[in-house]
Amino acid sequence: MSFRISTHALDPGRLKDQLSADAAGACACFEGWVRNHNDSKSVRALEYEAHEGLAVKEGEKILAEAIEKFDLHAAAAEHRAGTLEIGDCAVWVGVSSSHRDAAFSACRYIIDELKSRLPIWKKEYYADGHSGWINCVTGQPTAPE
Amino acid sequence: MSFRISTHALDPGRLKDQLSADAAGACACFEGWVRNHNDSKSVRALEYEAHEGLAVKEGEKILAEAIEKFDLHAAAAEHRAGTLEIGDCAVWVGVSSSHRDAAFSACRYIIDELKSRLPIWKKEYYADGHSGWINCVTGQPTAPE
Amino acid sequence: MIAVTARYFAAFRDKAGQDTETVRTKAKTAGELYAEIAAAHGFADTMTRCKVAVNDEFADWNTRLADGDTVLFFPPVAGG
Amino acid sequence: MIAVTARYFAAFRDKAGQDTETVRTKAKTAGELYAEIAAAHGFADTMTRCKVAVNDEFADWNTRLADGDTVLFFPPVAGG
Repeated sequence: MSFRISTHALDPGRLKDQLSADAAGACACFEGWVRNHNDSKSVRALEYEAHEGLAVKEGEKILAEAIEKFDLHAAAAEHRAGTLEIGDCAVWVGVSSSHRDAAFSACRYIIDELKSRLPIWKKEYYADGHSGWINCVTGQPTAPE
Repeated sequence: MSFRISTHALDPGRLKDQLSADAAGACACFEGWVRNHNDSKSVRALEYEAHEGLAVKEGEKILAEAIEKFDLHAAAAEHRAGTLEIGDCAVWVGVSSSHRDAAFSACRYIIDELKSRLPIWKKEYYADGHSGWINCVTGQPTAPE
Repeated sequence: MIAVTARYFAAFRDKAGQDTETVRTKAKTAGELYAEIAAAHGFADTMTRCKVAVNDEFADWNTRLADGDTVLFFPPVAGG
Repeated sequence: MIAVTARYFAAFRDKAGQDTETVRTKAKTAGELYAEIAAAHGFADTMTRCKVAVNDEFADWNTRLADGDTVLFFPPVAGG
Protein backbone atom coordinates (compact mmCIF):
# COMPACT_ATOMS: atom_id res chain seq x y z
CA MET A 1 0.00 0.00 0.00
CA SER A 2 1.50 3.32 -0.96
CA PHE A 3 0.30 6.83 -1.64
CA ARG A 4 2.61 9.49 -2.99
CA ILE A 5 2.61 13.04 -4.29
CA SER A 6 4.96 13.39 -7.24
CA THR A 7 6.37 16.44 -8.96
CA HIS A 8 7.50 14.23 -11.88
CA ALA A 9 5.51 12.41 -14.58
CA LEU A 10 3.65 9.38 -13.20
CA ASP A 11 4.72 5.95 -14.45
CA PRO A 12 1.59 3.74 -14.47
CA GLY A 13 3.52 0.62 -15.51
CA ARG A 14 5.88 0.85 -12.56
CA LEU A 15 3.04 1.81 -10.20
CA LYS A 16 1.01 -1.23 -11.26
CA ASP A 17 3.92 -3.56 -10.45
CA GLN A 18 3.18 -2.97 -6.77
CA LEU A 19 -0.20 -4.70 -7.12
CA SER A 20 1.02 -8.18 -8.09
CA ALA A 21 -0.20 -11.06 -5.91
CA ASP A 22 -0.53 -14.74 -6.85
CA ALA A 23 -4.02 -14.87 -5.36
CA ALA A 24 -5.21 -11.82 -7.33
CA GLY A 25 -7.48 -12.45 -10.32
CA ALA A 26 -8.56 -8.87 -11.01
CA CYS A 27 -6.79 -5.54 -11.33
CA ALA A 28 -8.57 -2.22 -11.92
CA CYS A 29 -6.74 1.04 -12.60
CA PHE A 30 -7.93 4.58 -13.07
CA GLU A 31 -6.06 7.55 -14.52
CA GLY A 32 -7.15 11.17 -14.49
CA TRP A 33 -5.78 13.03 -17.52
CA VAL A 34 -5.57 16.75 -18.20
CA ARG A 35 -8.38 17.55 -20.66
CA ASN A 36 -8.19 20.28 -23.28
CA HIS A 37 -11.47 21.78 -22.09
CA ASN A 38 -13.61 22.48 -19.03
CA ASP A 39 -17.15 23.17 -20.12
CA SER A 40 -16.81 25.62 -22.95
CA LYS A 41 -13.34 26.88 -21.99
CA SER A 42 -10.23 25.84 -23.86
CA VAL A 43 -7.56 24.75 -21.36
CA ARG A 44 -3.86 24.78 -22.19
CA ALA A 45 -2.29 23.72 -18.89
CA LEU A 46 -3.05 22.96 -15.26
CA GLU A 47 -1.26 23.57 -12.02
CA TYR A 48 -1.79 21.36 -8.99
CA GLU A 49 -0.90 22.68 -5.57
CA ALA A 50 -0.77 20.16 -2.73
CA HIS A 51 -0.14 20.23 0.98
CA GLU A 52 2.12 17.22 0.69
CA GLY A 53 2.25 16.14 4.33
CA LEU A 54 -1.50 16.13 4.89
CA ALA A 55 -2.24 14.80 1.39
CA VAL A 56 0.01 11.76 1.96
CA LYS A 57 -1.49 11.12 5.40
CA GLU A 58 -5.05 11.35 4.03
CA GLY A 59 -4.20 9.35 0.88
CA GLU A 60 -2.77 6.49 2.94
CA LYS A 61 -5.85 6.55 5.14
CA ILE A 62 -8.11 6.25 2.07
CA LEU A 63 -6.09 3.30 0.69
CA ALA A 64 -6.26 1.54 4.08
CA GLU A 65 -10.04 2.07 4.18
CA ALA A 66 -10.40 0.54 0.71
CA ILE A 67 -8.22 -2.49 1.51
CA GLU A 68 -10.29 -3.18 4.62
CA LYS A 69 -13.69 -2.48 3.05
CA PHE A 70 -13.17 -4.44 -0.19
CA ASP A 71 -10.75 -7.14 1.03
CA LEU A 72 -8.06 -6.16 -1.51
CA HIS A 73 -4.71 -7.80 -2.10
CA ALA A 74 -3.11 -4.41 -2.78
CA ALA A 75 -3.92 -0.76 -3.48
CA ALA A 76 -1.75 2.16 -4.52
CA ALA A 77 -2.20 5.70 -5.79
CA GLU A 78 -0.12 8.68 -6.81
CA HIS A 79 -1.10 12.30 -7.48
CA ARG A 80 0.83 14.91 -9.42
CA ALA A 81 1.75 18.32 -8.13
CA GLY A 82 3.14 21.13 -10.27
CA THR A 83 2.41 22.19 -13.83
CA LEU A 84 0.80 19.70 -16.23
CA GLU A 85 -0.02 19.84 -19.92
CA ILE A 86 -2.88 18.40 -21.96
CA GLY A 87 -2.81 14.60 -21.87
CA ASP A 88 -0.58 14.38 -18.78
CA CYS A 89 -1.65 11.97 -16.07
CA ALA A 90 -2.70 13.92 -12.96
CA VAL A 91 -3.67 10.98 -10.76
CA TRP A 92 -3.27 7.21 -10.89
CA VAL A 93 -5.16 4.65 -8.78
CA GLY A 94 -4.74 0.86 -8.93
CA VAL A 95 -6.02 -2.09 -6.92
CA SER A 96 -5.84 -5.88 -7.09
CA SER A 97 -8.36 -8.34 -5.66
CA SER A 98 -9.55 -11.90 -6.09
CA HIS A 99 -12.64 -10.94 -8.14
CA ARG A 100 -13.62 -8.04 -10.36
CA ASP A 101 -16.57 -6.72 -8.34
CA ALA A 102 -14.27 -5.71 -5.51
CA ALA A 103 -11.65 -4.31 -7.90
CA PHE A 104 -14.08 -1.94 -9.64
CA SER A 105 -15.81 -0.85 -6.42
CA ALA A 106 -12.54 -0.22 -4.61
CA CYS A 107 -10.94 1.70 -7.48
CA ARG A 108 -14.00 3.91 -7.71
CA TYR A 109 -14.11 4.41 -3.95
CA ILE A 110 -10.46 5.49 -3.85
CA ILE A 111 -10.63 8.03 -6.68
CA ASP A 112 -13.87 9.54 -5.33
CA GLU A 113 -12.40 9.91 -1.84
CA LEU A 114 -9.07 11.26 -3.11
CA LYS A 115 -10.88 13.89 -5.16
CA SER A 116 -12.99 15.07 -2.25
CA ARG A 117 -10.61 14.69 0.69
CA LEU A 118 -7.06 15.48 -0.44
CA PRO A 119 -5.75 18.99 0.16
CA ILE A 120 -4.90 19.46 -3.53
CA TRP A 121 -6.07 22.38 -5.64
CA LYS A 122 -6.24 22.81 -9.35
CA LYS A 123 -5.64 26.03 -11.27
CA GLU A 124 -6.60 26.08 -14.93
CA TYR A 125 -4.74 28.19 -17.49
CA TYR A 126 -6.96 29.02 -20.47
CA ALA A 127 -6.11 29.56 -24.10
CA ASP A 128 -7.34 33.19 -23.74
CA GLY A 129 -4.64 33.96 -21.16
CA HIS A 130 -6.87 33.88 -18.08
CA SER A 131 -6.53 31.41 -15.24
CA GLY A 132 -8.57 30.36 -12.22
CA TRP A 133 -8.75 28.00 -9.27
CA ILE A 134 -11.42 25.37 -9.84
CA ASN A 135 -14.35 25.25 -7.46
CA CYS A 136 -15.45 21.77 -6.45
CA VAL A 137 -19.17 22.49 -6.51
CA THR A 138 -19.57 24.32 -9.78
CA GLY A 139 -16.51 22.99 -11.64
CA GLN A 140 -15.95 26.64 -12.61
CA PRO A 141 -13.15 29.01 -11.72
CA THR A 142 -13.90 30.62 -8.34
CA ALA A 143 -12.60 33.98 -9.53
CA PRO A 144 -11.03 34.27 -12.96
CA GLU A 145 -7.84 36.26 -12.73
CA MET B 1 -11.34 0.80 -31.33
CA SER B 2 -9.63 -2.55 -31.51
CA PHE B 3 -10.21 -6.04 -30.19
CA ARG B 4 -7.65 -8.79 -30.61
CA ILE B 5 -6.91 -12.34 -29.58
CA SER B 6 -3.23 -12.80 -28.81
CA THR B 7 -1.14 -15.90 -28.34
CA HIS B 8 1.64 -13.77 -26.84
CA ALA B 9 1.91 -11.91 -23.53
CA LEU B 10 -0.31 -8.82 -23.43
CA ASP B 11 1.39 -5.43 -23.18
CA PRO B 12 -0.93 -3.12 -21.17
CA GLY B 13 1.30 -0.07 -21.64
CA ARG B 14 1.22 -0.34 -25.40
CA LEU B 15 -2.49 -1.20 -25.41
CA LYS B 16 -3.30 1.88 -23.33
CA ASP B 17 -1.52 4.15 -25.84
CA GLN B 18 -4.46 3.62 -28.18
CA LEU B 19 -6.78 5.43 -25.76
CA SER B 20 -5.14 8.87 -25.85
CA ALA B 21 -7.39 11.80 -26.76
CA ASP B 22 -6.95 15.47 -25.88
CA ALA B 23 -10.58 15.71 -24.79
CA ALA B 24 -10.31 12.67 -22.48
CA GLY B 25 -10.12 13.35 -18.74
CA ALA B 26 -10.61 9.79 -17.49
CA CYS B 27 -9.13 6.41 -18.32
CA ALA B 28 -10.21 3.14 -16.71
CA CYS B 29 -8.47 -0.18 -17.31
CA PHE B 30 -9.17 -3.70 -16.15
CA GLU B 31 -6.89 -6.73 -16.21
CA GLY B 32 -7.86 -10.32 -15.49
CA TRP B 33 -4.91 -12.24 -14.04
CA VAL B 34 -4.42 -15.98 -13.63
CA ARG B 35 -5.03 -16.73 -9.94
CA ASN B 36 -3.29 -19.49 -8.02
CA HIS B 37 -6.60 -20.90 -6.82
CA ASN B 38 -10.21 -21.52 -7.80
CA ASP B 39 -12.25 -22.14 -4.69
CA SER B 40 -10.24 -24.63 -2.72
CA LYS B 41 -8.23 -25.97 -5.66
CA SER B 42 -4.63 -25.01 -6.22
CA VAL B 43 -4.16 -23.95 -9.86
CA ARG B 44 -0.76 -24.11 -11.58
CA ALA B 45 -1.64 -23.05 -15.14
CA LEU B 46 -4.53 -22.23 -17.45
CA GLU B 47 -5.22 -22.86 -21.09
CA TYR B 48 -7.51 -20.60 -23.09
CA GLU B 49 -9.04 -21.90 -26.30
CA ALA B 50 -10.67 -19.33 -28.57
CA HIS B 51 -12.57 -19.38 -31.85
CA GLU B 52 -10.56 -16.42 -33.05
CA GLY B 53 -12.76 -15.30 -35.96
CA LEU B 54 -15.99 -15.19 -34.00
CA ALA B 55 -14.29 -13.90 -30.84
CA VAL B 56 -12.86 -10.92 -32.72
CA LYS B 57 -16.19 -10.18 -34.42
CA GLU B 58 -18.06 -10.33 -31.09
CA GLY B 59 -15.34 -8.40 -29.23
CA GLU B 60 -15.47 -5.55 -31.75
CA LYS B 61 -19.26 -5.50 -31.46
CA ILE B 62 -19.03 -5.19 -27.67
CA LEU B 63 -16.52 -2.31 -27.94
CA ALA B 64 -18.77 -0.52 -30.43
CA GLU B 65 -21.75 -0.95 -28.10
CA ALA B 66 -19.76 0.54 -25.21
CA ILE B 67 -18.52 3.53 -27.24
CA GLU B 68 -22.08 4.32 -28.32
CA LYS B 69 -23.72 3.68 -24.94
CA PHE B 70 -21.19 5.60 -22.80
CA ASP B 71 -20.03 8.23 -25.31
CA LEU B 72 -16.38 7.17 -25.07
CA HIS B 73 -13.37 8.70 -26.78
CA ALA B 74 -11.80 5.26 -27.24
CA ALA B 75 -12.07 1.65 -26.16
CA ALA B 76 -9.82 -1.35 -26.71
CA ALA B 77 -9.45 -4.89 -25.42
CA GLU B 78 -7.28 -7.93 -25.93
CA HIS B 79 -7.70 -11.53 -24.75
CA ARG B 80 -5.06 -14.21 -24.46
CA ALA B 81 -5.26 -17.64 -26.03
CA GLY B 82 -2.89 -20.51 -25.25
CA THR B 83 -1.21 -21.58 -22.04
CA LEU B 84 -0.85 -19.08 -19.19
CA GLU B 85 0.86 -19.24 -15.83
CA ILE B 86 0.01 -17.74 -12.44
CA GLY B 87 0.12 -13.94 -12.59
CA ASP B 88 -0.15 -13.76 -16.39
CA CYS B 89 -2.64 -11.27 -17.81
CA ALA B 90 -5.50 -13.16 -19.50
CA VAL B 91 -7.56 -10.18 -20.61
CA TRP B 92 -7.06 -6.42 -20.77
CA VAL B 93 -9.79 -3.79 -21.22
CA GLY B 94 -9.28 -0.03 -21.42
CA VAL B 95 -11.46 3.00 -22.17
CA SER B 96 -11.10 6.77 -22.19
CA SER B 97 -13.89 9.29 -21.72
CA SER B 98 -14.43 12.89 -20.65
CA HIS B 99 -15.52 12.00 -17.11
CA ARG B 100 -14.94 9.11 -14.74
CA ASP B 101 -18.52 7.88 -14.39
CA ALA B 102 -18.59 6.84 -18.02
CA ALA B 103 -15.10 5.34 -17.85
CA PHE B 104 -15.91 3.03 -14.93
CA SER B 105 -19.33 2.02 -16.28
CA ALA B 106 -18.00 1.31 -19.77
CA CYS B 107 -14.98 -0.67 -18.58
CA ARG B 108 -17.24 -2.81 -16.40
CA TYR B 109 -19.74 -3.27 -19.23
CA ILE B 110 -17.04 -4.45 -21.62
CA ILE B 111 -15.42 -7.01 -19.31
CA ASP B 112 -18.83 -8.41 -18.28
CA GLU B 113 -19.93 -8.78 -21.90
CA LEU B 114 -16.60 -10.23 -23.04
CA LYS B 115 -16.75 -12.84 -20.28
CA SER B 116 -20.25 -13.94 -21.17
CA ARG B 117 -20.30 -13.59 -24.95
CA LEU B 118 -16.86 -14.46 -26.35
CA PRO B 119 -16.33 -18.01 -27.62
CA ILE B 120 -13.33 -18.54 -25.33
CA TRP B 121 -12.97 -21.46 -22.94
CA LYS B 122 -10.73 -21.93 -19.96
CA LYS B 123 -9.14 -25.18 -18.85
CA GLU B 124 -7.54 -25.26 -15.44
CA TYR B 125 -4.54 -27.45 -14.61
CA TYR B 126 -4.38 -28.26 -10.91
CA ALA B 127 -1.42 -28.88 -8.64
CA ASP B 128 -2.70 -32.44 -8.10
CA GLY B 129 -2.26 -33.26 -11.82
CA HIS B 130 -5.95 -33.10 -12.76
CA SER B 131 -7.43 -30.60 -15.20
CA GLY B 132 -10.89 -29.46 -16.23
CA TRP B 133 -12.86 -27.05 -18.40
CA ILE B 134 -14.47 -24.39 -16.26
CA ASN B 135 -18.23 -24.18 -16.21
CA CYS B 136 -19.64 -20.67 -16.32
CA VAL B 137 -22.48 -21.30 -13.90
CA THR B 138 -20.74 -23.14 -11.11
CA GLY B 139 -17.17 -21.91 -11.65
CA GLN B 140 -16.22 -25.58 -11.24
CA PRO B 141 -14.70 -28.02 -13.69
CA THR B 142 -17.49 -29.59 -15.80
CA ALA B 143 -15.86 -32.98 -15.68
CA PRO B 144 -12.45 -33.34 -14.06
CA GLU B 145 -10.20 -35.46 -16.22
CA MET C 1 -31.32 -36.33 -45.28
CA ILE C 2 -28.62 -33.70 -45.44
CA ALA C 3 -24.91 -33.94 -44.73
CA VAL C 4 -23.37 -31.26 -42.51
CA THR C 5 -20.00 -30.74 -40.89
CA ALA C 6 -20.15 -30.54 -37.08
CA ARG C 7 -17.30 -28.84 -35.22
CA TYR C 8 -16.77 -29.15 -31.48
CA PHE C 9 -14.91 -26.85 -29.09
CA ALA C 10 -13.36 -27.18 -25.64
CA ALA C 11 -15.29 -29.61 -23.40
CA PHE C 12 -17.47 -30.72 -26.36
CA ARG C 13 -14.38 -31.70 -28.33
CA ASP C 14 -13.00 -33.65 -25.39
CA LYS C 15 -16.32 -35.50 -24.93
CA ALA C 16 -16.79 -36.19 -28.64
CA GLY C 17 -13.18 -37.35 -28.93
CA GLN C 18 -12.79 -35.40 -32.20
CA ASP C 19 -13.04 -31.79 -33.34
CA THR C 20 -14.87 -32.32 -36.61
CA GLU C 21 -17.22 -34.94 -37.99
CA THR C 22 -19.55 -35.26 -40.95
CA VAL C 23 -23.11 -35.99 -39.85
CA ARG C 24 -25.93 -37.28 -42.05
CA THR C 25 -29.13 -36.15 -40.41
CA LYS C 26 -32.86 -35.52 -40.71
CA ALA C 27 -32.51 -32.52 -38.36
CA LYS C 28 -34.08 -29.41 -39.89
CA THR C 29 -32.62 -26.86 -37.43
CA ALA C 30 -29.42 -26.29 -35.48
CA GLY C 31 -31.33 -27.14 -32.30
CA GLU C 32 -32.58 -30.47 -33.65
CA LEU C 33 -29.04 -31.33 -34.69
CA TYR C 34 -27.73 -30.44 -31.21
CA ALA C 35 -30.29 -32.75 -29.61
CA GLU C 36 -29.11 -35.64 -31.80
CA ILE C 37 -25.45 -34.96 -31.23
CA ALA C 38 -25.81 -34.33 -27.49
CA ALA C 39 -27.50 -37.73 -27.16
CA ALA C 40 -24.80 -39.44 -29.23
CA HIS C 41 -21.83 -37.89 -27.40
CA GLY C 42 -23.29 -37.36 -23.94
CA PHE C 43 -23.24 -33.53 -23.93
CA ALA C 44 -25.15 -32.57 -20.76
CA ASP C 45 -25.45 -28.80 -21.28
CA THR C 46 -28.86 -27.36 -22.16
CA MET C 47 -29.12 -25.34 -25.37
CA THR C 48 -29.82 -22.12 -23.48
CA ARG C 49 -26.35 -22.26 -21.97
CA CYS C 50 -24.55 -23.14 -25.21
CA LYS C 51 -24.07 -21.30 -28.49
CA VAL C 52 -24.11 -22.31 -32.09
CA ALA C 53 -22.67 -20.83 -35.26
CA VAL C 54 -23.61 -21.78 -38.80
CA ASN C 55 -20.99 -21.17 -41.48
CA ASP C 56 -18.95 -18.99 -39.12
CA GLU C 57 -21.76 -16.66 -38.01
CA PHE C 58 -23.43 -16.90 -34.60
CA ALA C 59 -26.93 -18.30 -35.19
CA ASP C 60 -29.94 -19.15 -33.09
CA TRP C 61 -31.10 -22.67 -32.42
CA ASN C 62 -34.04 -22.27 -34.86
CA THR C 63 -31.73 -21.61 -37.82
CA ARG C 64 -32.63 -24.00 -40.65
CA LEU C 65 -29.81 -26.18 -41.90
CA ALA C 66 -28.91 -26.83 -45.53
CA ASP C 67 -26.86 -29.60 -47.08
CA GLY C 68 -23.16 -28.73 -46.80
CA ASP C 69 -23.47 -26.33 -43.85
CA THR C 70 -20.76 -26.22 -41.19
CA VAL C 71 -22.25 -26.11 -37.70
CA LEU C 72 -20.08 -25.05 -34.75
CA PHE C 73 -21.08 -26.14 -31.24
CA PHE C 74 -19.83 -24.00 -28.37
CA PRO C 75 -20.11 -25.21 -24.77
CA PRO C 76 -20.76 -22.63 -22.04
CA VAL C 77 -17.93 -20.09 -21.75
CA ALA C 78 -15.90 -19.71 -18.57
CA GLY C 79 -17.53 -16.40 -17.71
CA GLY C 80 -15.46 -15.96 -14.56
CA MET D 1 -5.69 37.64 23.06
CA ILE D 2 -3.53 34.95 21.49
CA ALA D 3 -1.12 35.10 18.57
CA VAL D 4 -1.41 32.38 15.92
CA THR D 5 0.14 31.78 12.54
CA ALA D 6 -2.41 31.57 9.70
CA ARG D 7 -1.43 29.81 6.49
CA TYR D 8 -3.41 30.12 3.26
CA PHE D 9 -3.55 27.77 0.26
CA ALA D 10 -4.54 28.09 -3.38
CA ALA D 11 -7.39 30.58 -3.91
CA PHE D 12 -7.15 31.72 -0.25
CA ARG D 13 -3.48 32.60 -0.72
CA ASP D 14 -4.26 34.54 -3.89
CA LYS D 15 -7.08 36.47 -2.17
CA ALA D 16 -5.05 37.15 0.99
CA GLY D 17 -2.06 38.22 -1.10
CA GLN D 18 0.26 36.22 1.21
CA ASP D 19 0.71 32.65 2.26
CA THR D 20 1.40 33.22 5.94
CA GLU D 21 0.54 35.90 8.48
CA THR D 22 0.63 36.29 12.23
CA VAL D 23 -2.79 37.11 13.63
CA ARG D 24 -3.54 38.48 17.10
CA THR D 25 -7.06 37.42 17.89
CA LYS D 26 -9.75 36.91 20.53
CA ALA D 27 -11.06 33.91 18.53
CA LYS D 28 -11.38 30.83 20.74
CA THR D 29 -11.86 28.26 17.97
CA ALA D 30 -10.65 27.62 14.45
CA GLY D 31 -14.13 28.53 13.20
CA GLU D 32 -14.15 31.88 14.99
CA LEU D 33 -10.74 32.63 13.51
CA TYR D 34 -11.97 31.70 10.01
CA ALA D 35 -14.91 34.09 10.38
CA GLU D 36 -12.54 36.94 11.28
CA ILE D 37 -10.10 36.16 8.50
CA ALA D 38 -12.77 35.56 5.86
CA ALA D 39 -14.21 39.00 6.64
CA ALA D 40 -10.77 40.64 6.48
CA HIS D 41 -9.69 39.02 3.20
CA GLY D 42 -13.03 38.54 1.46
CA PHE D 43 -13.10 34.70 1.51
CA ALA D 44 -16.60 33.80 0.31
CA ASP D 45 -16.59 30.04 0.94
CA THR D 46 -18.68 28.70 3.82
CA MET D 47 -16.87 26.67 6.48
CA THR D 48 -18.71 23.48 5.54
CA ARG D 49 -16.98 23.52 2.16
CA CYS D 50 -13.51 24.34 3.48
CA LYS D 51 -11.09 22.46 5.71
CA VAL D 52 -8.81 23.48 8.50
CA ALA D 53 -5.71 21.96 10.05
CA VAL D 54 -4.17 22.92 13.35
CA ASN D 55 -0.45 22.22 13.77
CA ASP D 56 -0.42 20.00 10.66
CA GLU D 57 -3.35 17.75 11.64
CA PHE D 58 -6.81 18.05 10.08
CA ALA D 59 -9.09 19.54 12.73
CA ASP D 60 -12.73 20.47 13.04
CA TRP D 61 -13.97 24.03 13.23
CA ASN D 62 -14.68 23.71 16.97
CA THR D 63 -11.04 22.98 17.78
CA ARG D 64 -9.87 25.38 20.50
CA LEU D 65 -6.86 27.48 19.65
CA ALA D 66 -3.84 28.08 21.87
CA ASP D 67 -1.24 30.79 21.68
CA GLY D 68 1.43 29.85 19.12
CA ASP D 69 -0.74 27.45 17.08
CA THR D 70 -0.35 27.28 13.32
CA VAL D 71 -3.72 27.20 11.56
CA LEU D 72 -3.95 26.09 7.93
CA PHE D 73 -6.93 27.24 5.86
CA PHE D 74 -7.86 25.07 2.88
CA PRO D 75 -10.34 26.30 0.28
CA PRO D 76 -12.65 23.75 -1.39
CA VAL D 77 -10.70 21.13 -3.38
CA ALA D 78 -11.18 20.71 -7.10
CA GLY D 79 -13.08 17.47 -6.68
CA GLY D 80 -13.48 17.00 -10.41
